[in-house]
Parts: sequence; C-alpha cells; structure tokens
Amino acid sequence: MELRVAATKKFCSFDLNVDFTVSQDRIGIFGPSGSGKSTLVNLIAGLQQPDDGIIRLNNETLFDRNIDTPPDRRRIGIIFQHPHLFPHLNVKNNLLFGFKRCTPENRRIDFDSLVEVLQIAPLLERGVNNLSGGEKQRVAIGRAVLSNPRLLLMDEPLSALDDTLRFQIIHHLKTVCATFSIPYLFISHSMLEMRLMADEVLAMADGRVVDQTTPENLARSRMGVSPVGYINLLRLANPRRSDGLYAYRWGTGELLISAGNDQPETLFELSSKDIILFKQHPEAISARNLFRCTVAGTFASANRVGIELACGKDRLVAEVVKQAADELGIVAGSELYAAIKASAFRRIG
Amino acid sequence: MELRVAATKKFCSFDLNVDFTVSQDRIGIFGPSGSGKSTLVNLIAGLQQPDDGIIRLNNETLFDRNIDTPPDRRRIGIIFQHPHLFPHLNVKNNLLFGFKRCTPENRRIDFDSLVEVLQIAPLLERGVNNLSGGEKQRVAIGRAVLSNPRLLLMDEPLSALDDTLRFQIIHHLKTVCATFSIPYLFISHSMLEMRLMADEVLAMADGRVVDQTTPENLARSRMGVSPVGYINLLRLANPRRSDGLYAYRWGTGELLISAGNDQPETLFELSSKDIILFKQHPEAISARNLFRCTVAGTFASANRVGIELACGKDRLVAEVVKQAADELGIVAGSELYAAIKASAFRRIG
Amino acid sequence: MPEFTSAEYTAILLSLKVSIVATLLSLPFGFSAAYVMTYRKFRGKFVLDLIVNLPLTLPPVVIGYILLVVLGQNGVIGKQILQPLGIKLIFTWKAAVIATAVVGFPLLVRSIRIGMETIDQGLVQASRTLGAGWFDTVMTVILPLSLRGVIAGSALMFARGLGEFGATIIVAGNIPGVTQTIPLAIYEYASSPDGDRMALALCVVSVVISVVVLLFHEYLSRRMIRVD
Amino acid sequence: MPEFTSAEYTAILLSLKVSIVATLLSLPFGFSAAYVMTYRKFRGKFVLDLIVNLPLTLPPVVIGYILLVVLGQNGVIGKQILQPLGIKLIFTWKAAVIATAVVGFPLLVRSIRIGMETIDQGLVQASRTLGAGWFDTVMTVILPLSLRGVIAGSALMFARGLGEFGATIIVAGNIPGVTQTIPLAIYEYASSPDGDRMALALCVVSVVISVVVLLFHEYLSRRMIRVD
Amino acid sequence: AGEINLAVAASLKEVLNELSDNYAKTHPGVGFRKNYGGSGALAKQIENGAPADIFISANTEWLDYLKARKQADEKSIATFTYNVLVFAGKPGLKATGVQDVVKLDRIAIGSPKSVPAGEYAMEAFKKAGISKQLEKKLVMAKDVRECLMYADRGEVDGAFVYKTDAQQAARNAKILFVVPQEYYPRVTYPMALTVNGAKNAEAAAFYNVLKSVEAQAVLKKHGFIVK
Ligand SMILES: Nc1ncnc2c1ncn2[C@@H]1O[C@H](COP(=O)(O)OP(=O)(O)OP(=O)(O)O)[C@@H](O)[C@H]1O
Ligand SMILES: Nc1ncnc2c1ncn2[C@@H]1O[C@H](COP(=O)(O)OP(=O)(O)OP(=O)(O)O)[C@@H](O)[C@H]1O
Ligand SMILES: [Mg+2]
Ligand SMILES: [Mg+2]
Repeated sequence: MELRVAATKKFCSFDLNVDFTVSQDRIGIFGPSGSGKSTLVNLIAGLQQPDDGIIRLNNETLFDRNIDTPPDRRRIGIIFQHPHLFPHLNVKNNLLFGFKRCTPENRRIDFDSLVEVLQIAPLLERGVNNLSGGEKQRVAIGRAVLSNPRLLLMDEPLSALDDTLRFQIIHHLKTVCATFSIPYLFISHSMLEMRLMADEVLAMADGRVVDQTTPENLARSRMGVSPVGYINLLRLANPRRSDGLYAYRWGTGELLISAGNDQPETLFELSSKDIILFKQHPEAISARNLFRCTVAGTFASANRVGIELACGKDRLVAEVVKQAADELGIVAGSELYAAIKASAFRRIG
Repeated sequence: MELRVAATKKFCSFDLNVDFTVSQDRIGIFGPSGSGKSTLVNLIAGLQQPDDGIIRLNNETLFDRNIDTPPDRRRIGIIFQHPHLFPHLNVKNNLLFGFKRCTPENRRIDFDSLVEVLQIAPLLERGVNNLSGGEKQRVAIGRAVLSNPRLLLMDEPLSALDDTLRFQIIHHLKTVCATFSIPYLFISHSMLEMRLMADEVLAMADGRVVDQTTPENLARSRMGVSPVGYINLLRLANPRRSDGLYAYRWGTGELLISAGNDQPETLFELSSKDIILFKQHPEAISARNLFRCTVAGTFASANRVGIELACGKDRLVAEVVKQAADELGIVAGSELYAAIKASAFRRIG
Repeated sequence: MPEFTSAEYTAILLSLKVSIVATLLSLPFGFSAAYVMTYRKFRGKFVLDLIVNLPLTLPPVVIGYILLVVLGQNGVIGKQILQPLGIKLIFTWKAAVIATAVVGFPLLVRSIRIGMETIDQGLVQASRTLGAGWFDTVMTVILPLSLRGVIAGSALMFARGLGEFGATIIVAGNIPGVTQTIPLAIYEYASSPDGDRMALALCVVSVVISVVVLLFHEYLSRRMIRVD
Repeated sequence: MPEFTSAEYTAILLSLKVSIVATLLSLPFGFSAAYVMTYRKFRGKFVLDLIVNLPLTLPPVVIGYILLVVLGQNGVIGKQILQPLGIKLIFTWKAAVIATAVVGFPLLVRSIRIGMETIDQGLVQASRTLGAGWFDTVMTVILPLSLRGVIAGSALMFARGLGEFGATIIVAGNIPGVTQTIPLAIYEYASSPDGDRMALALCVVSVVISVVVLLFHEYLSRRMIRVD
Repeated sequence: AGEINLAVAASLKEVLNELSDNYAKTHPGVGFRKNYGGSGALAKQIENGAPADIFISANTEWLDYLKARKQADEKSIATFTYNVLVFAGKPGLKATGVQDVVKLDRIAIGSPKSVPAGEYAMEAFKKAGISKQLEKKLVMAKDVRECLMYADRGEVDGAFVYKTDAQQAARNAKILFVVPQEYYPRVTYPMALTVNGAKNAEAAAFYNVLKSVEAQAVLKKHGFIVK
C-alpha cells in the first residue's frame, strides 16, 4: 500500500496539518488524547473533508481540489472508537452489513472463524442495544473486517477489552490482514499494541505528525520515559520441551521460556528492563537464561542507556541506568553476561 | 462504607446472581467482557431493578421487595463505560450538572484543580459533540466526581486514555476520593488499575462473584497466568538523591530507583518478574539493587512459584519457574540474594 | 394588491394573536401529555392517547359543534364552571383560541413525542445519578433534548392555527373585528361576488406569515445544533 | 345507534379507501422530501420547505379552490396534461385522494424529519464506509432508523385524512356513493335540523377507526423497540 | 346606545350590510355585531348561547328549530324576503326548461340535506319526473356559492342556484332559465327576534326597519323578491 496524505483541517481551537507518505502495509498512529488521530482517520475515509490538500491511495487520488471520492467508493473500512452498531439490525446482520455489499470476489473472509475468534457466536441472533461494552466493540471489529476493505482504519479498537481477549484478537487481526493482504492504519495509545501491529509508526502531537519511524525506533526513543521500557520482539521457532519449559534456539544457545507453546513459530516480547547484565558469570541464579554476549552499541534515552547486545547473529536491547553503565564499563565491544527469567517472555502471536 | 448486595437479574441469555457484602471503601470489580460488571453497577445505582434481592448501603436499604429508592435519592454517582455527556450543554455545564444539585455542604470538590488534572481547561466553553474520545471520557469523570456522591461507581473509566494521563488521573481520583472520603467501586480489566485503586476485589465471571479477596491475593492467584506477574506495591518515603537516582530506605538498606521524585512519599510498583534471585552474591551486576533476604513463604500459581521475601520488616513477592525454585533449593527460611534494576520500579502515585 | 381596510388588519392581527396564544397555551399541556405518554406506564394511557388524537380524526366542524355544546350555555363546562365564574367564551376570541388549540393539539403532541422517543436513555440515567429528580430531569434534560420536536410541533400548530376555519367559525362565530380571523375573512370574500382579489390578498398574507414562521423555525433548529 | 343506509356504508368505505390510498401514495414523496430537506444542501431548499408547508397554513377550502383551479377543466394541469390523456379527476374519488394527500403532506414530512434529524450521524458514516452508497444507506439505514417518524407521520396523515373536509368537498364534490366521505356525510347531517343523531353515529365510526389506527400505530412502534 | 347582534344567513350579507350601515349612520352610538353563516350553524350557535338578537334564516326549518327550543320570540316571526331558483350555465347551452337539463353531463346543486336551494332543486326534479335520469349527474356542493363557482369555472354544465347569487356572482355563467314556481315550494327567508333580542330595545327598533319599505328597496336592488 502506498498512502500519501497532505492535508489541513481547521477547527476553531484545533488545527490538523499533516503531510506524510507511508508505503508499508501495517501503519501505526500513536499520540496522546486530542492529538488529532481520529480526525486524520476521518479525512482518509472521506467522512470529513480536508480544508485543503491531497489524499492518494495506491496512485488513486481520493481527494484533491477537484476530486472527492465518496466514502463508499473508497473501500476504506473503519473500526470507530465508539462502536456505532446499527440498532435496527441484530448482531449477525451488523456483521454482514459490509460483507453483503462486497463484490463476490471480495467476500473472502470466513465468517465462522472470525466469529469464533471474537467470541461472539452466542450473540449472533441478539439485538445490539443491550450488548456489553466489550461485546459491542468486538462486533464492530468483525463488521469492518468482513467488508474486506482495501485499507482498514482502526481507532483504538481494543481498549475496551481485557488482555487475554485483546491478544487473541490482535493475533487474529494480524493473521486475517496478512492472509487477505489488507493494509491497515492502527491507532492506539498502547506502545505494545503498536509494536505488535505496526511496521511503521506516525507519532502525532497537536495535530502534527511529529515523527515517522519504525515502532522499534519509537520505542527506543521513548524507552527512558516509558514505564515498560523498550520491548524486544523475538520470533522463535521449533521449541523443545524441557522440564515444563520450552527451549528455543537463539543466539549461540537456547532460551528457556515458560510461555512457550508447541506451535512451530511463536512471537515473544521481552522488555529491555527484564534483562540483567553481569560483568562476570553469576552463580546459582534464579534466572533460567544466562548467556554471554557482546555490546554492539549503546544509545541514551532520558537517564537510561540502551544497550544493544549481540549474541551470535541475534540482537537484544537491554536497558540500564547511566550509573550502572558506567560502573560496568559498558562500551561497544564489551563482553557481558545477560540473565533473563524464563517468565519474562510474553507470548503475543 | 458497608455495601450489601444480594440480587438476581435474568436476561434471556444471561443471568446475574450475586451475593456479597463489602465493607472497604475502595472496591474493585474484575472480570472478563460480558461477565455482568456493568449490570451489577446499574443495579446498585438503581438504573435497573433486580428481579429479586436486596441492596443495602450503610444500613440504608436501597432496594428490597418493598423499597426501591430512585436513583437521584441514592446519591450514587456513576462514570459510565460510554461517557453519556449531555449534548445540549457545554463542557463546563456538563461538569457542573451534578455539582449544582448538591446541597451546599456537599459542594466540596474543587472545580479548578480537578479540571487541571483532567487537562480539560481549554475545553470548558466547547460543546461536547466534537470532543475526542479521551476528552469525552475525562469530562465524564469530572462530572461524576464533582457531584460528590456517597458512593462512586466507575465503569472502565480509563480505558480510552493513554498511560501518562491514566496514571495522573488515577492518582487524582484516589486523592480526591480519600480527601472527601468518597467510597467507590472500580471496574477494570486491568489488574494494575485494580491494584492501584482497590483494597478489596470482587472477581466476576458469568454473572457470579467467583472470588472476593484482596487485590494482592487476586494478583497472586493470577500471577502464573498473568503476563505481568504479581505486582509488588511499595510505598516509599524521604528519598535521597544519589547520582541521578533516588535512594529510599527499605528493608535493612536502601532501594535505588530511577523513577523516584522529590515528593516526601511515593508509591511504586514492581513486578514479581523483575526480581532475580541468587544463591550467592553475584559480582559486577547491572542491577542497582542487590540485597540479602530470607524466604518467608512460597506459594504456587500455574507453573510458577511465588516467593515471599522478607528483608528487615519489609516484604516482596518474587516469582520463579518451578525448575528454578528446585534448583536454588528455595524453601521457607532459605537465604537468598535478590537483584532488582533501578528502572524496574514504576512510579504510580 | 388591494387596499386592506381596518377589518382586514384586525383579522390579520387577530389570527396572529389567536394562533400565538393557542400555541403558547398548549405547549405546557402538549409537553406534559407527550412526556406522560412516552415515559409513564399507567392504565388509561390509551384513552389519553385517543382523546389527544380525536381532534385530528374528526372534521373541524364537528369539533366546533362539540366545543359549542360543551362550552355553551347548556354545556357541562359552560353551565357548571364558566357561568358561575361569569366567564363568557362562546363568540369571543378566546373561543377561537380554544378551537385552534384543540385542533392543533394532536400535531403538537405527536411531534414532541417523536422527539422524545429518540432521546438516549443513558442521558436520562446519567441525569438521575447526578442527583436530578425526575422533574428536574424532565426540565433540564428531556425538555432541551426534545426541543427539536417541541419547535417543530409549535410551528406545525401555529401554521395549522393560521388556517383553522371549521371549528372556529362554529364556536367563535364569524364576527368582523371580533372573531373574524384570516380564514374566516377569506371565506367571506371568496363567497361574495367580487371578493376574489381580497381573498387572494389574504391568502398571500397567510403565506407570508408562514414563511416568517418557517424561517424562524429553521433558525431555531439550526441554533440548536451547536457547531463547535 | 341509528341504522346506517348503504350510502353511509359507502361513505365509510370510501373514507377508508381515500385515506389509505392518500397515505400510501404520499409516503415515498414524503420520505424523499424529508430526506432532501434534512440531508441535502441546495438552493431553493427554502422554497421546497415552503411549498410543502403551505397546505398547513391555508384554510383547506382555499387549498380545495387552488386544486380546482389547477386540476380543473381550464386549469394548467387539467387542460394541458389530464385532458389529453383522457383523465378526469375532478368530482371523482381520486380528487378526494389528492386533496387529502395535499392537506396531510406537511404533517407527514414534518414527522419524518423529526425522526430523521435525530439519527446518529456515526451510523450513516459507518454505513458509507462499509460500502453502502448513499441510496443504499438511505434505504437500509436512514429509512429504518426514521421508521418511528414515518409511522407516526402516516398515522397523523391517515387520521387527518379521515377528517378532511374543506378541500375534499370542493374538488371531489359531495356526490353520495361516489365522493361522499365520512366528514362530508357528517356535515350534511349536522346541517339539517334532525340529522344530529346520524351525524353523531358517523362521528363514532370515525373515532372507532382512529382507535384502530392508533392501536396499530402503538403496536408497530412497540415492535420496533427490540427488547431482546 | 346599544349593540345589536345579528345572525344572518350568508346569502343576505350584502343586504344586511347596507341596511345596518344606513341605520348606524342615523343612529349614532348603535353598534352592530354581524355573524354571517349557514342557517343551521347559526341556529345551533344561538341555541348554545351565542349572543344574537335577530336571526334571519335562509329557510323556515331552522327558524322552526329555534322556535321549538324556545329561543325565538314567537310573536316577532315574519318573512323577510323571497327568492327564486334559476339555472345558470354556459351562455351557449341549449337549456331553456327543466326538461332540457337531462341532456347535460354534470349539474351542480347544493347538498339537499344541508342547502335549501339544493332541496328545492331536488323537489323540482321530482315534480318534473327527471330525478332518476339525473341521479349520476349531480354534484352536491357545500353551498350555493360553490355551486355557482363550479358553473362559472366550467367544471359543470350548469347549476341550480338562487337568482340573487346568479346575478351577483356569475361571470362566465349566465342565467339560462328561471325554474317555474310550480315545481317547488316558495323560497322564503323568515326572520325573528331571539328571546334575548326581544328584550333589547335597539334590536327591536332595527327589526322594524327590516320590515320597512326601505328594507324592501334594498332587497329589490340586490335581486330579491319582496312579495
Ligand atoms: N468537529 C470538530 N469541531 C471542533 N473541534 C474538533 C472537532 N473534531 C475534533 N475536534 C478537536 O480536535 C482535537 C483532535 O480530535 P481527535 O478526535 O482527532 O483526537 P484523538 O487524537 O482521536 O484523541 P483521543 O485519543 O482522545 O480519541 C480535539 O481536541 C477535539 O476536541
Ligand atoms: N438488557 C439486557 N438484555 C439482554 N442481555 C443483556 C442486557 N444487558 C446486558 N445483557 C447481557 O448480559 C451480559 C453482561 O453484560 P454487562 O454489560 O454487565 O457485561 P460487562 O461485564 O460490563 O462487560 P464489558 O466488560 O464488555 O463491558 C452480556 O452478555 C450482555 O450482552
Ligand atoms: Mg480519537
Ligand atoms: Mg460493561
């Protein structure tokens, strides 16, 4: 997907002025409340008109001075921040609203499996007015996905959901979007969701795109101020069972992970805060993973130092406070021991 | 506050059947989407009638077979899952709606400081229809708090907000509720918010209260399945600056914390996953905190072992996988070294 | 345009007065009726619904007769209530007001109800939990939120009042300068040999007045959509 | 209750037929007019608003007269369009339908508009982004969501049609068995010295019909609130 | 000085306006409140207490109605004037007598139940033996003016109306023939003081004017028949 947006939109006390081009399929939009994320989404979908500017998707101009393609012909789906379900239709017909309007070759998404992942099968025949908050949001997600849009805009779709459900749905959203190659823009104020869902991130503040970068870089630059630090994402494969834990090949050895499973490939996250570094090999440590590595580089963020560790061909980012970096004499090229608890890894995909 | 609810309510495909008494002022309600949390809140506020049962607040019967106090005479405030702002009033008048209806002695909450914490001062004169999702939610919070209810019901009030704002608001909500002794029921699917906001938790599932416990215990019992582990909460006081870090007296020594500040007292959280245990003293470690402690007890949760560490009079819960517990020979009374990174502490209050 | 004599001016003013007074007088009752019918459950609700809507179904002339019978010298209200109080209604402009009010009432109530039925119940609940009693909620939440319906209903009723003929001519008579409203004057001119031009002129006046009312209505509705 | 003769039965059936046909005929136009006035911005919108609302402001007799002038032998439409097609409207029941439709139209449109104006724009937007074009959205989202207004408006219009007198009597004439509707029959009875009982009996019939209509309306509205 | 409340059949509007204006000129201080309408409506209004001193009806039935209800001052009942029925229609039409009417397509008459002129017309058809043939051709108008309007606009071929109306209002329609008196009872406009009116000296005085020669002159001028 190639999306170019250069647009301004002025409200009395707020003005949006963005200009960016993205060419990845999985874009994140990150920014504090009131920074203009929803407004941007509305402009792209054609629900509001820019005061001026152009919007182009895959070489097709959706908006400029002369063109303003109506929303239904943009084939851009939205999951709104507020679910906006049709009160006169039951859950099933809400879900199928967009699906029915697809040309037959676009009716590609499997209704039943989507319903199962969203855990809304028991609701199908119900009206939507008495659904719980989370149930509504799930129906809205299903409705937008089933319409198989050529770009899907998601405005904080997961914030009403509990963690378990949230990660299940993230997993499914990604799979569906990948399978049917639906590119998307994903709004969230969770850096973690951003890391999981996006390949490229637009950081917004006060109606401007203040940064366009990878989620990795955004996470690095925010590592120092973020309470969760930098999140390492590890895609690991072919585990072996070991005493109730899972051992995955990584670096020059193995990582023991308690959240592993029997899938051939799994994605894990690991916070930079969960890595403890030693100058010398520590004895009898509770952490299940202890390995030798080299410092490939360092970077500073607030009062922390990010340390890129190389272990074989694999890389990890650990973080320590400046003091510790000095004390351990960490510079590029130093050799260190890194300890990671088996429980520090979180399975996410 | 003493709240007793014994009530049943049947919908076609869902039935609620709860029976509990709580006497703390800060109650959490925790449970997956669709478990009946919002329904329970509606019953307590008098917005829906139980099919049968009683609801008593502080020895006053709000509902039984003969009594059904109308919502406006219950003085129970709600922050709804969906903001429900009055579209015909501007932000300021929305905020003041309940305030104006208080008897003068109940008009105790300071408008200006609340507005400042919620960061909605620039919005005061605006209508509410075009506010962003997070802005709406903040106005709804302010409106309910200003009405100074004798019980405040909060239905996932923070899920539309980014972390920074969320923790600021939590802090303020707690302060306000403490200052004006407003007891509350707090619904959330975030265990962390639960830990921060509640002294007692009702865990719900499928319309039943399946557990009534402290957030600590709930967190311990869910430690093994939760991706964030058990969260230790530390209230630390009188810090001393030390090389850009803050040193707080704790246990028999000091804790170095990078997220500290100059406030006389501060609340920190620390995940059980962030504590690494050693049988022997490790050398040259990146973790800033390393101290000797005794195992006061252990408990199992899923395939993890929770370890209560005693250090002086202070306690911490660490978690390790079973394997590690065996290997390190951890039993009550063992002596261990615990390492914690300065950045692992998260300031929350 | 022919010259209007004072009789015509009186008719125009009278029409305005009657329509305005009838509308204003009906508003509180109309709103209450709509509220009760939308939000309350009680026995006899259907009867209320029926009574409110009767004037719509019956030809205005019949309503005029009914009012005449009820309010007249020998009527229930006329004899028991009005006479002892020394109030004479029949054949005064007040009778025209009553006729207009009765005929327009169903329109008012129905409009307000449509507006009310679409109010989000969450807002009503929010108001209650914020300490507003039901009456307070009615006045500060339900009323402003059904204002669209109220305004539309008032406009309907006012316009209907401007055209009210059948019931008025029976209870108020067709007395120039006293109870002759625009439609009665039009009727008179239209049925006299060379009154056509005058009748037309009066029609134009009616139309102009309703243009003004419509403009005002649109203005009010637009003001209610807070743009910001 | 006096015995009805076949003339009365014919009048009752005719009234029903006229009201129903007029209402059904007006529905698509009324809905379109309401849609256009609520959602579209165009020049001349005010003129449309005015034309739709005129029949309300003018006394029905005047409307009848205007219709006669337009549709009659020498009228613009009558002469240019109807006569070449061999259609005779004046003095047939079709004329009564037209009169009823014109008089009730503003009520229908206004009711539908109130219902439409309160539709959440988010739903319309959702529909568009799900690939429904504007017409599709109108039919599958806006129409069902303004159904309350449509039903209320139809009920209003139907009831108003049952009572329509002034315009009908002019364009349709008062031909027993052909164009004499209930109100015309009532009028006839009420204005003869000993027709009171018959007039009353016909009023009762009118009332009964509207009871049925109201019951039906309430039933429809209630069915629309999905209880689930 | 007092006030005189008139309740007068609409067809006499011009006559009464003229008479009352003249009277007011010579009797300063006297005010008129004139209520013109259908005879039936007026009678019912009076029955229900509408202020009226003098009632002039377009037929005898409605005066009888009031008399029966003790609202009319019996002593005062008199005939105000007479009228005749005519057939008015398109000028070129070949209709010179009642029998010719059957050849026409559409004929307007007043609603027989409520409009006296219509009742008289029906009477005439019956006498002439043509009511069966006309049955499907009749359009019943609400009042005489409406009948005439139909004829005037060419919606019907012709209308049976009073001569006075035809004279005053017809523009395109012309009186084609006068219906011979033997076909229908005489068209009488009776008048009376009401019970209240009898107590009102001014009303009684004006009532006398209505019976005077002066009044007859005015009536004649407007086409009414006084004997
Ligand atoms: N139609 C409008 N008129 C005036 N101001 C508006 C309008 N729409 C949005 N705004 C303002 O523009 C700003 C950006 O709104 P937007 O909804 O895009 O924020 P957001 O980034 O989605 O925030 P959140 O995370 O809270 O949903 C807000 O301050 C909002 O109040
Ligand atoms: N009026 C009603 N009629 C029928 N079912 C209802 C009604 N209200 C709620 N329910 C159902 O009851 C269940 C509990 O709803 P509730 O809103 O209490 O859930 P919740 O715990 O608040 O969930 P969430 O976290 O998603 O908001 C849901 O399955 C919901 O669909
Ligand atoms: Mg937003
Ligand atoms: Mg809920």
